[in-house]
Amino acid sequence: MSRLEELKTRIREALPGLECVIGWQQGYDALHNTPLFMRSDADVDKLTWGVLNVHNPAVYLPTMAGKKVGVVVKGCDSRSVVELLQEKLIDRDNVVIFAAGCDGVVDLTKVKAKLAAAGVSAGNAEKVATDGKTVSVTAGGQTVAMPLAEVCADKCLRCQFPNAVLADVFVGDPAPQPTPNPTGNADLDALDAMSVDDRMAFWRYHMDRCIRCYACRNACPMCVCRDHCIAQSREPHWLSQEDSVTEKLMFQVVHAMHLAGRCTECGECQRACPMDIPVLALKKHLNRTIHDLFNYQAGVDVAAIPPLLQFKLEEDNIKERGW
Amino acid sequence: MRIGVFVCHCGSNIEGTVDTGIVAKTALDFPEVVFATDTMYACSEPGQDGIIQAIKDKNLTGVVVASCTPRMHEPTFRRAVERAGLNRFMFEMANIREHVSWIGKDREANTNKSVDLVRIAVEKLRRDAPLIPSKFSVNKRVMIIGGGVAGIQAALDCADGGLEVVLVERDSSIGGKMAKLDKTFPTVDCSSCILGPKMVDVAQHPNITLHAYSEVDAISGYVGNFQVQVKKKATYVDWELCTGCGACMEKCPSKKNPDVFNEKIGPCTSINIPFPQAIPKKAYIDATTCRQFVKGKCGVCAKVCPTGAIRYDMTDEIVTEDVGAIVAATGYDLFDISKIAEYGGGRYPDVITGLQYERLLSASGPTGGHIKRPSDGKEPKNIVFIQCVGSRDKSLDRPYCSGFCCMYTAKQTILTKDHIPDSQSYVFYMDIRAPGKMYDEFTRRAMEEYGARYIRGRVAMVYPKGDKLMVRGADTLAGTQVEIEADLVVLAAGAEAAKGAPQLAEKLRISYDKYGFFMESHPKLKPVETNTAGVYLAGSCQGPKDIPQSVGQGSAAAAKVLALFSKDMLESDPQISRVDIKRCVGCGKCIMTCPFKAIKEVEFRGQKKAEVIETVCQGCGICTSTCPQGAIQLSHFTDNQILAEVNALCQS
Amino acid sequence: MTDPFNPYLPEVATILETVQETHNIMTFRVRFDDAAKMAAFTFGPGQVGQLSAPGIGESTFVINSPPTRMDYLQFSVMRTGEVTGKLHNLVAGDKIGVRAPLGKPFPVEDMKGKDIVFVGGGIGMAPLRTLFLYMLDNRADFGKIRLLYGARSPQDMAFSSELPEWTSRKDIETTLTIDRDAEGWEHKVGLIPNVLLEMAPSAENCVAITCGPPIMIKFTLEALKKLNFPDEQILTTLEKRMKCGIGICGRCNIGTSYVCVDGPVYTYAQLKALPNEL
Amino acid sequence: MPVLTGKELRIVGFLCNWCSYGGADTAGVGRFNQPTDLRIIRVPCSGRIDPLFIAKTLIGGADGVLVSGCHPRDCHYAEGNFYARRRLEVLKRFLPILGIDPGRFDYTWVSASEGQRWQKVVTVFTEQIHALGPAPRFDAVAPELLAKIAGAIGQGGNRVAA
Amino acid sequence: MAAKYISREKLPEWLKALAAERRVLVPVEEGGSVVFRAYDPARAPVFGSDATAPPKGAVFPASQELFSYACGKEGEDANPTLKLEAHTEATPTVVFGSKPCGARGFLIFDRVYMGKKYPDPYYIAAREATVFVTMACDRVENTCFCHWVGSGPADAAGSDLLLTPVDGGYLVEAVSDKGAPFLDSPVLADGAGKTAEAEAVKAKAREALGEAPDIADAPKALLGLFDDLEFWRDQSDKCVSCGACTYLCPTCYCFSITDEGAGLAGKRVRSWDACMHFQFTLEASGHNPRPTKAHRLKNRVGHKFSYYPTLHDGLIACCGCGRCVKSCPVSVDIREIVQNAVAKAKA
Repeated sequence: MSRLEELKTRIREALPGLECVIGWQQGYDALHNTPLFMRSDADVDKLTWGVLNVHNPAVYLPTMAGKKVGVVVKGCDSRSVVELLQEKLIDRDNVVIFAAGCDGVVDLTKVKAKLAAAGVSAGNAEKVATDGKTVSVTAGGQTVAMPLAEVCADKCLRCQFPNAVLADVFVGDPAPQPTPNPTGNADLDALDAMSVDDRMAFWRYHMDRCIRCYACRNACPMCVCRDHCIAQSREPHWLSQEDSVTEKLMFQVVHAMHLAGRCTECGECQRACPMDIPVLALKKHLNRTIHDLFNYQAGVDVAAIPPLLQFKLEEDNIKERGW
Repeated sequence: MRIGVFVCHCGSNIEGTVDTGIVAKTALDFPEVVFATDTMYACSEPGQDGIIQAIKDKNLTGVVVASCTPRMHEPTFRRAVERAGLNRFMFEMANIREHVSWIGKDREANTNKSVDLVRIAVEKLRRDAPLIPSKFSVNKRVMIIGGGVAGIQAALDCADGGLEVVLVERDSSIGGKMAKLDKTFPTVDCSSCILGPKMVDVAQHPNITLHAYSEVDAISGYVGNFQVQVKKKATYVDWELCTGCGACMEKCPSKKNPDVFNEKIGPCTSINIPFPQAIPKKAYIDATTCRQFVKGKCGVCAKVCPTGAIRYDMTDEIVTEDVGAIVAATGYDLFDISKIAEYGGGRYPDVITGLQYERLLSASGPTGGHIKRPSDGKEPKNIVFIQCVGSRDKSLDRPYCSGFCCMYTAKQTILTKDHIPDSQSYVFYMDIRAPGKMYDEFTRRAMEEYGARYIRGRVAMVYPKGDKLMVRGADTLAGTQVEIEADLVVLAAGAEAAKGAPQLAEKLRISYDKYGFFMESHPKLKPVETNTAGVYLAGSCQGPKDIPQSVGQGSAAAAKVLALFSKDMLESDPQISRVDIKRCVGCGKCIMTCPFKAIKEVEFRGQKKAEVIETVCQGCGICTSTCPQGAIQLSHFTDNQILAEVNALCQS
Repeated sequence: MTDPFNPYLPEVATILETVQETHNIMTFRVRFDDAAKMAAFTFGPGQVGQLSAPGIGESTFVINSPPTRMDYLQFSVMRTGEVTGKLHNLVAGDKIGVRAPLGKPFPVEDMKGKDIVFVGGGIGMAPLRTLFLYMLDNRADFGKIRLLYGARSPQDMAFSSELPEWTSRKDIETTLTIDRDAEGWEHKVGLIPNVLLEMAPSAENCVAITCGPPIMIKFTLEALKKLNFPDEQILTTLEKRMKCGIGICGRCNIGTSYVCVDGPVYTYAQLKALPNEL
Repeated sequence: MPVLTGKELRIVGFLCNWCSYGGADTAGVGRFNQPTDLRIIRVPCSGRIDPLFIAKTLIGGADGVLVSGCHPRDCHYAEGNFYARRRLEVLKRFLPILGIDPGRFDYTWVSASEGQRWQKVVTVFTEQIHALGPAPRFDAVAPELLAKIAGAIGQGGNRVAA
Repeated sequence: MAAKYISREKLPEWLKALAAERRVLVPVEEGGSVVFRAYDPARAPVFGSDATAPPKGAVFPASQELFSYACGKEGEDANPTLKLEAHTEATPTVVFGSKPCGARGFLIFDRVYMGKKYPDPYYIAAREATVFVTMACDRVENTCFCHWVGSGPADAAGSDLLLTPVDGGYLVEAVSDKGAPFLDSPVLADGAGKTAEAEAVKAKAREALGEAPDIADAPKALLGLFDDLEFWRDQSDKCVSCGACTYLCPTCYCFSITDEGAGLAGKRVRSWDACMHFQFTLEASGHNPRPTKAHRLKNRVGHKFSYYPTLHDGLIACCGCGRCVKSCPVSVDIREIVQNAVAKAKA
């Protein structure tokens, strides 16, 4: 039985005891999958497993608190579930985790660029086929094959957890541990290589087109207070509604700092951004800092406490300046 | 809001380098400021009257005073605006003295900076809301932790003042270090003769409950309403039945245990009453040496006890005491002399501490008051005293002076001469610290009347030679090396924070210095208060002290407690955090980071929410900067207030 | 300014007087600084205005003074959030912005010749006050007028300085009630819907106007139905979060009806026809 | 006119009430001369200082931000500065990736008795900010620099210059 | 008026000429997205695909000042004063190269912002000052559904000039009185010979869209499902309540008004708001008439396909551009929801 079929079987078995099980199905065209809320066997038939399951379904869990739900996860998604459990934002007894080994998912921005380079519009996608190594997209009658390694999400290039770190039901063989590919950090490397002034220009350039839709925030599984976010409140009044780069960047700072030590780098903020703003780089940078300072990585240990919610009397890696 | 701004000259302290007139005039342009003036001394009576008058005349609803630091006069001005009918929290200060006029002479820059500080004070005030303290009742019981002389004094004064007192003592008897002393300086009167009656008073006082052989396990609550869990350690003797007759001690077959009360220079039995004047005079069993426990059989004491008080199956017991205030009087411990290898403490039996020497001098000590050296019981003739052992020594991380060693050494040389008239005392010292009443005279007597030889210099090493100890040191006054053949060497071991003091401080939520001594609220003006309301200090737990100082502090702490308890209700500081229940998502991060356990989870219409326990919250605001959605706000330091200050400085 | 009319631009007004009605309700009496505009200002009972404190923003309140008394416009503000909190800090002499009139008034013409029953609870008395006073000022045009006004306690009763007049006037029937008895209270004790049932006004040729907290409205409507009031003869006013007040910004609609322009006055019949989204 | 043009830069300080604000007072009492640029915002505890205040201040146009609290273990509230230390260190390392020179922000510990230390901290920090000069602003990035970045990012959907 | 023609090579010349007199906004690529920016000869416009963000901001900026306020004081007692100042004037603008759907969005605005009772002076000024030079579509995408809502790849509604890509350049037609004078530009050549080719391009694109489903019953169907929360739960399950769909929608016109300022002066700002945000209808008391995303999605879809058409002669408040589908982080598909509603109502 394939991973997918076994997943379906196991979900069907569990469904009667659950409010729903969250997974993926094909969306409006062959290139776009979309989250699926399975409530009936017919829904389960729609479940997909593969490179197009780009979304992180953990984002829905906190909003369903109090109900017992199932969630199908990739390795990276499972870290969000762990982090949510860790922060007691969801109840372990109320979530059933279904998982299978993940071979990576695509970054649709990269796929679109590949298609564009081949003179094909992603907007006309008709068919997507994959063999685990190559993704072939047929659009406008033309088929473009692309190596998965070249179009997969950056996070897949550096994937440490192709298999869920926590699962109640794990189907199939675990996926092999991929070799880390440094190009997965190209965004951060590029920023690192810039001067401070260039970075300011970089953010000025990108944030200018931000439309303040808060998709970055709302797609983030850790942004549990999105309905009460300080970006949109007057008490406290952190941000004005003026359409200025500083206000828009300040929100990204708010988002990043609130995620410091909590972000599992699932990349949903950047993937969700309709304006293609590279907001993940900020979180990646913070995660690197958190790792350097506290030797900590979010979402791998249910019992851990996020590093900014605790302290040590003597910090190992904080060297304060002398005056 | 109608804001009045008062810019103080502070005589010429501010006006000298700040143009207060311009500051006031500029302040009039700030939002909601309807009145601004400069004033000669805002804090003086006419100054305060001027503020009150302006509030009434101009219908002010908020006041900014630009003057000295709010750490000085904020309470003064708050009371003033309150007298004028405003809520006392509708007030802000701009510190234009310590932070402006006193740190630079550039009048233009200072004036300009003062304007800015007034600007942010106005912006903050515009977002202030009246705060009303809530009242809560006070449990008029006090716990004294530590039954040394400071704790005893505090307990007796409180009890005499009509309070119920709970005294907790770690050892099986109260008395502390003073009970071990033979005589006290500078009067050379008998220590137990003056302490004993006080100990008896403690035992007999109807208002005092004594938990001896007990330790504080946990503390919760807040001023007026603490809950203290006291661990009553198992004594294996039912103290209700024990009469202190001592029959058990006579028959106990395990007699060679180091006697802690005698500073381990004598033996004691496993079942023991530490000294004849002990309060309570009850026996306890040291289970680490008792044969019944170590070998599983003996039972002699149980057999001989006339009242059948022995209980081998006794276990530790936790009792909870509800009190309204706590006095920490946990005293000190001695520096471990074995840490200075050159002096041979711990290696050579005839190198002892000053306190051990006290036990040798004491009639109730292991030698019955005859000075016999530990190694062979011989009476020593040449006795060398070495000062500052573990005091005033940076290399040992003990840079402080222990204060009382100079005096007790002088006393010991005098007593030595009394006990052994043909003896000779030598004292190696750095400086003589004798700044008390009759103290310097006392040390002079030791030298001049009792012939103690004081040598200013440090000892390089002590080494054995035959049955003698050779003490080699420098005489810095003479500029020579000296070597003295000693029969006994007495080290004036310095005072250290009592063992476990930092742990107790954490339970009490008070701070302690790097040596473990508890921190007072203000080194001069609040010597027995701490920064935790309802917790007071007495005696050497705050720093080394001699007996009169400790007793004085015990009384002082008692006075503070009595003053606190003179009110039936206390007011809580309303500058605390408050939860906006509409915005709280119940994530619990504030609960995790609150150092005071002042936030609890509650259920509100089926949803988890945080709730601040008003009386416990100390107003630090850690929760406010932890809460990602700003749902918990520290009153008077809200996000909007700080943001308004930031914006005022950035945008104007 | 080139435009003849900018619906977003408030009139600058001065607060003449503030009245602390209850611990959380404050009344403002304001007048436009532009005397000509004040003289030309007209509105119907039930229409609302947007009050704004500069820097804080706007909030919607009914003009609770009647169009028959134009010395000032009166608004009563209950402290609920940021804007209302800030408004409560204002004092006489302060400037505020006023955009008014907005929304539709009570259908006064349709009520002429009919008996009237007002049922107001708490701050809900404010929208009724304007119509009530308007009717008193045009007493002959209406039949029997009855007012039932209730609050949690005597301290929660707004417009207390006017109550003696209202209760003593012979040409109207005023009933005051509080939820639980309190010392010195000389009027009724009981929940508004129960007192209304006791009063048992006849539905014949009678219009009932009710306003108050949602729970009170719910039970008052039930009581009115028991008293056989047809849906068309029951009026109420709705409160919704509004921004523009002119039917554009998109948040106050219930289906196709925009409370800021189509309301806030609705008959119970109209409300029933709207989708259920209050 | 918050700062004297040409003479001062905009430096904002966040000081805990119990130690550092007192230390600054002590410096004043001791008449320890200091540069005049710094404007101090008083907070109860360094633990109250949300790192976002600092980000907001710097993005909002301040040239420097200085935070000071009680020495570790000396916190009036026992733990506030321990949390602050972690959060402030994270922020300090975060600022440069935003395009803000890390030298524009520092945090330190000054006790109420350390007037001289405070004088030194203020003096050194102010000199440091003056050495960096007025802070560039996000809303006033030079068009040439912007064009350079835009050119480096290029077309075709590469989100980051690589 | 006779159609004109302009070659691709000549286009920059025309744009430069236009930009000399007005603000000209063209679609350009920025970090992978296509957005409308002031024309800069150094940056090549992107006309091939529809812009990520429509030119909505040209007439209805993401945030704009309604008026400035200044508080002051006067007299001995410092009596407060308040001065308000509004500027409704707009910058003359040409939006060049939007797709028909982007321009059509303003038809939906017009009905609301140019109403009889409260005409919106800011909008009207900007609308009148803006000329839309629209580019007809020569190809369609999976997300396009303009033909569902009465529009099409060459819809001229809302535009002033219509450009149709033909071999080597564009056919230029004036489709409004406002557009006509622009045909006088000397840069433009006669286009008579290209008309037929242009018609063919238009027809081909229309054909590529296929048949539109019948959604005539949508207004009734959606209203009928108002209380069917299970239906709306199912439709909204995957929605994350962000504002991407609304902010990128050429027809979404909701806004918020806030005061922004420090100290004595500031401004009242109107800024885009999104009905999908929880905060949109949140009241000060904490009550929210649309507390869940199901309620909010219901209002959004209902407004576009039911309430608005009911109030405005059947005009659907949607231009079928598909941005909400394409830009949605979780691919919520409004077409599917409308169809589900129609089907459910039928069943």
